[in-house]
Amino acid sequence: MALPMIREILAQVFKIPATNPFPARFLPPSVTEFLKKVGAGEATINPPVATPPRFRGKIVYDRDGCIGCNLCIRVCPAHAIEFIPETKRVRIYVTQCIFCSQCNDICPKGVLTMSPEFLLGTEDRFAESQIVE
Amino acid sequence: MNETILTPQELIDRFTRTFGDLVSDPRIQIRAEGAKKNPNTNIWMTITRDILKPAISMLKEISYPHLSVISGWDVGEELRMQYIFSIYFGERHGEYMVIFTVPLTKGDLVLPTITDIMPGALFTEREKQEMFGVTITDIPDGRRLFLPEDFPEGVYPLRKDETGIPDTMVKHLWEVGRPTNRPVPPVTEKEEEPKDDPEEKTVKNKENPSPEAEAKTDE
Amino acid sequence: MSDGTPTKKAPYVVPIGPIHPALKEPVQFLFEMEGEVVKKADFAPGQTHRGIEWMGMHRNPVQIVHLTDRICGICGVTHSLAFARAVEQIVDIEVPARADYIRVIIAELERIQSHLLWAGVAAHELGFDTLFYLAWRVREESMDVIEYITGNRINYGLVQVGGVRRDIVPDQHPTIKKCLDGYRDLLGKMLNLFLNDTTISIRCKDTGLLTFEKALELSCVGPTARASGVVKDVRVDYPYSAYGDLDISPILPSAYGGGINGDVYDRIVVRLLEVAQSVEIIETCLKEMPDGPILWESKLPKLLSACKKAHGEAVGRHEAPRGECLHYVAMDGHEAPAMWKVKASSYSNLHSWIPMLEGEQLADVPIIVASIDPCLSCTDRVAVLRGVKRDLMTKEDLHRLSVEKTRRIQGC
Amino acid sequence: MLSMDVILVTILAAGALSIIGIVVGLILLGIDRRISARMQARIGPPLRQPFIDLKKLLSKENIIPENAIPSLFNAAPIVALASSIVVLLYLPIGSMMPILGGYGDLILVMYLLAVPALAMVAGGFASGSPYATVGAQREMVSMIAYELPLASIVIAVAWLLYSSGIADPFALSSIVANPIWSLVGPIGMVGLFVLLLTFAWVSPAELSKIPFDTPEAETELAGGVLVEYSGKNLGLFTIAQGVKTLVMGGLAVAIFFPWNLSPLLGLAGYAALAVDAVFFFAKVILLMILSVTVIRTGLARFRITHVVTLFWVWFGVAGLFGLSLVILDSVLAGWF
Repeated sequence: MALPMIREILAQVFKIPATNPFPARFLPPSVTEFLKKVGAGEATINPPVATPPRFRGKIVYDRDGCIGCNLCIRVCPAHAIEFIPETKRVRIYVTQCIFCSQCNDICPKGVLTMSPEFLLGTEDRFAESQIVE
Repeated sequence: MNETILTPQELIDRFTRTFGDLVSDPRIQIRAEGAKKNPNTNIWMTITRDILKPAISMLKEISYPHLSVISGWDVGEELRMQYIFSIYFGERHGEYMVIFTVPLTKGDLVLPTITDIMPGALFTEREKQEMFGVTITDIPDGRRLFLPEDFPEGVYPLRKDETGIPDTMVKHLWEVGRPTNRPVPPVTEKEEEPKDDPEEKTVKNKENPSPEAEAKTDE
Repeated sequence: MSDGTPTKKAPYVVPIGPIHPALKEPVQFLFEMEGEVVKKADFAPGQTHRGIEWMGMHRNPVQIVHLTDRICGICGVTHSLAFARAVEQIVDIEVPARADYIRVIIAELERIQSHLLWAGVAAHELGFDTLFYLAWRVREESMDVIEYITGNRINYGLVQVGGVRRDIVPDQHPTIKKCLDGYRDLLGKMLNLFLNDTTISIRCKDTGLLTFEKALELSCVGPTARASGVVKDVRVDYPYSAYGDLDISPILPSAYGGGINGDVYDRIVVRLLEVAQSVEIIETCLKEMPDGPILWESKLPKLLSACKKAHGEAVGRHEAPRGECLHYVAMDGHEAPAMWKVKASSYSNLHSWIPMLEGEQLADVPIIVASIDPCLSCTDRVAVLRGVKRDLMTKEDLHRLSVEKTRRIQGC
Repeated sequence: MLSMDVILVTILAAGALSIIGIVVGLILLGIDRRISARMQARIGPPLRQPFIDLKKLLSKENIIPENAIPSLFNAAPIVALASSIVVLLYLPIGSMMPILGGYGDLILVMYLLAVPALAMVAGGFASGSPYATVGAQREMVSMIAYELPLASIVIAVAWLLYSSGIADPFALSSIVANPIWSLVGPIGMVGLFVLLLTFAWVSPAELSKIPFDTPEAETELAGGVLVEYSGKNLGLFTIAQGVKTLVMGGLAVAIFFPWNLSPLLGLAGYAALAVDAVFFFAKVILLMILSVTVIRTGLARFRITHVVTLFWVWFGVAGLFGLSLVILDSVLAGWF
């Protein structure tokens, strides 16, 4: 009976675990309180893993440079971009965005970019943080 | 099985010789990709429904074919079913795709099953029944494949005529719940000034930063 | 097992799925059992229809490329590559050679991560969670490299009609090479852990047999077919992208010394050896990658109008980690394709479950089901949303119900 | 006749020991999870995780499936827990003699050990779910399978004590008082070692751990016998599992490693009791890591057929081989 794994696990006990640690060691009673403390410097968190250089996170839009050409709406696969006729600008719903950055590629003025921000979870699909305009 | 490998033209000739007018519009599509431009071969033939099974049997005599899928295309007046095969797999760079197009008139959407000669076709034949409303005669298992039990009869999702998906069945999820009375944000033409939206301030780095530059800072 | 096992003579039915810990994919099985033995197996896919083909037929090719990325979470490049190739044939686009090489590199990285993911899942199905953790830990290396090249771990968004969207620059080579060297060192260990472990081999050898004839008849693809001895590998048979430039041959289980039995064990062998092959392919491609542009047309509006003018039909294929993936596209002078048919690899392999499962033990069902590496998200494609006859609960409803229940339990 | 005092003390001691047993059992589960996680290159949960889980489970309501037999379904976890605790009361903890030692012996312990498994079988059949039914069948099969090697260990030990002329060869107190290793010659040593290994493989089976967790087999039976259990009932099963882990470790210590620290340190009285109890638990933890954690982390799950073959053929033979070596040894010792 060959059990090569036994040797492997016995060696592994004495090595450092490969898991990325959670931000907090234990689940704090209140996450918001904990984050406040971190903000105030009273508590420390394990920093998140850095995003890679080409990461596509939450979209960023420079409204003033936009010329309202609508090309981004034409290539958005998820219909996440809405045209505002009054000002000839667009409004982007981040909850519907699929982060393909195709609009970035097609934008003739380069006013759309992807930021490395990725902590976007929320309960409200149309919260203020979920609309870029 | 035949040991000699036919050229694409010979293969087409063999079909036209045997089936005559029932094979039409044969074409060889060759595409070369990569740096060395080695060609790959696709052979398209339009055949009538009556010779579908003999044609597949003949393909089987040439080399055991692999049935990828049966596809369909609703072109309006008729429905074209594509039987997508490949033969000569296992030969390095020697595989041909053989695609039989079988046109069906909308009034007579019936096809014979090919599961007796290609057992692996059952899945895709079941799918064709539910998606295109084609009746496959003698199909050993005529249940629905992907569509749920409560899907209405007589609606065929991939058809483009009145039996296709009616607009009433479509719900554009992206529109649901979007705020309609949101104030329009002010626009300043070509001016940099702080905005109510905090995102605006961060727009400094231009799109698609060169990866090498960022990679260096990252490591 | 003669004396010990209770033998219930009347067959009873064990349903598995659509949601079950053994199945990471939504499919429903019905097993007619006699004691511990499966007498008859049947399954119903289609538990998660999304209607992607229908959606695609209302969008332009540039949009569809990103839709194809999302057909499957693991095959992030498979579908977009197959789709892009089909459109390129219709529009008659010549892809720059450099883009072909980048496509191959990312496709092979995907094969590595997909096979390792599968290896982990297989280990988990065998109740060997340690190996599962190990395989997935090792897989992270390739995920990191994919992230490094494309920006994201899944949904790479790399392929575009006519080329690729991001280049692989020389500065990135060291990171990629480091990962590949790591895999080369690790592979011997992985092979040892998977193939020499007695508990794995007694579970996997002669389990889930698929004969050569059955595999051929049922048109199986990928490692499932190759483990049964069907020599079929689109990368070798049908030169496309940069694969035509490479000197590779299909991997059969006999490459590991044994015969070809078509059992679960052989499928493990094939997949693990393919990881080694992929490492070699990526190295070669990095070395031989020609210079030049990476896109046929970098101005997307031009690409869109070229697509709009095109008429015709074409088939795009790619050897995905699970086998041949095929997209049939027809265009008739509109923005959106007239027809788009996705044939995912698992579509061709699901059939083989029935001959594999019948006559096997219930305990082996999970590993047999997993052994073809089913990817039902790829296979289930067409659906239409309808609210009728379904109880729809909104978030508010659910929240209210849970608050009520908590109150009831706590008695306040 | 027993005086009121003795009964009262016994009840108090039993209560205290039950609580200690439950706490230590849960800690054992925590250690097992932690060590196993480290072996898998994970950080793993904190040691108190089983307590957190238990607290949560106990605060949840029981859900009884529609086609279950409620009385049997609800009784099963209680029976399982009660019987595991009773076994604990028969075990010597360090230098403390078993509380119920006077009322039963090793044979009784063997029977009691089977009760939690039987309770699980009953609960599984009463669940009315096909998964639980299959799981319960498998539980029965594996129970029958591992009884043979377990029995050969018990017989060997009893034979050894009996042939050495010790009274009450089946009583745990006499087993502890006379470490079996001191009763045998070299051949017997080998025999006992084989039996120890056999016991090390029976323990995970008795505890339904991988590779013998076929009755629960998460990937195919979704929890098997326990699939329909939730809330408090599942919590009781969790406690029972912890206590059973302690019992199996304790049994191994009592039979194979009964030595205590106090004579070595020259302690007496309560200090000796405390030191020995701690030493006892340390031995249990070590044994459990070796025979449960390592095995369950390093192996894949067996099929039920493999379980039967393994125990009836391989470990059955190993057990009998060990037994015959022990007998041979004592016979030889009688000759010379």
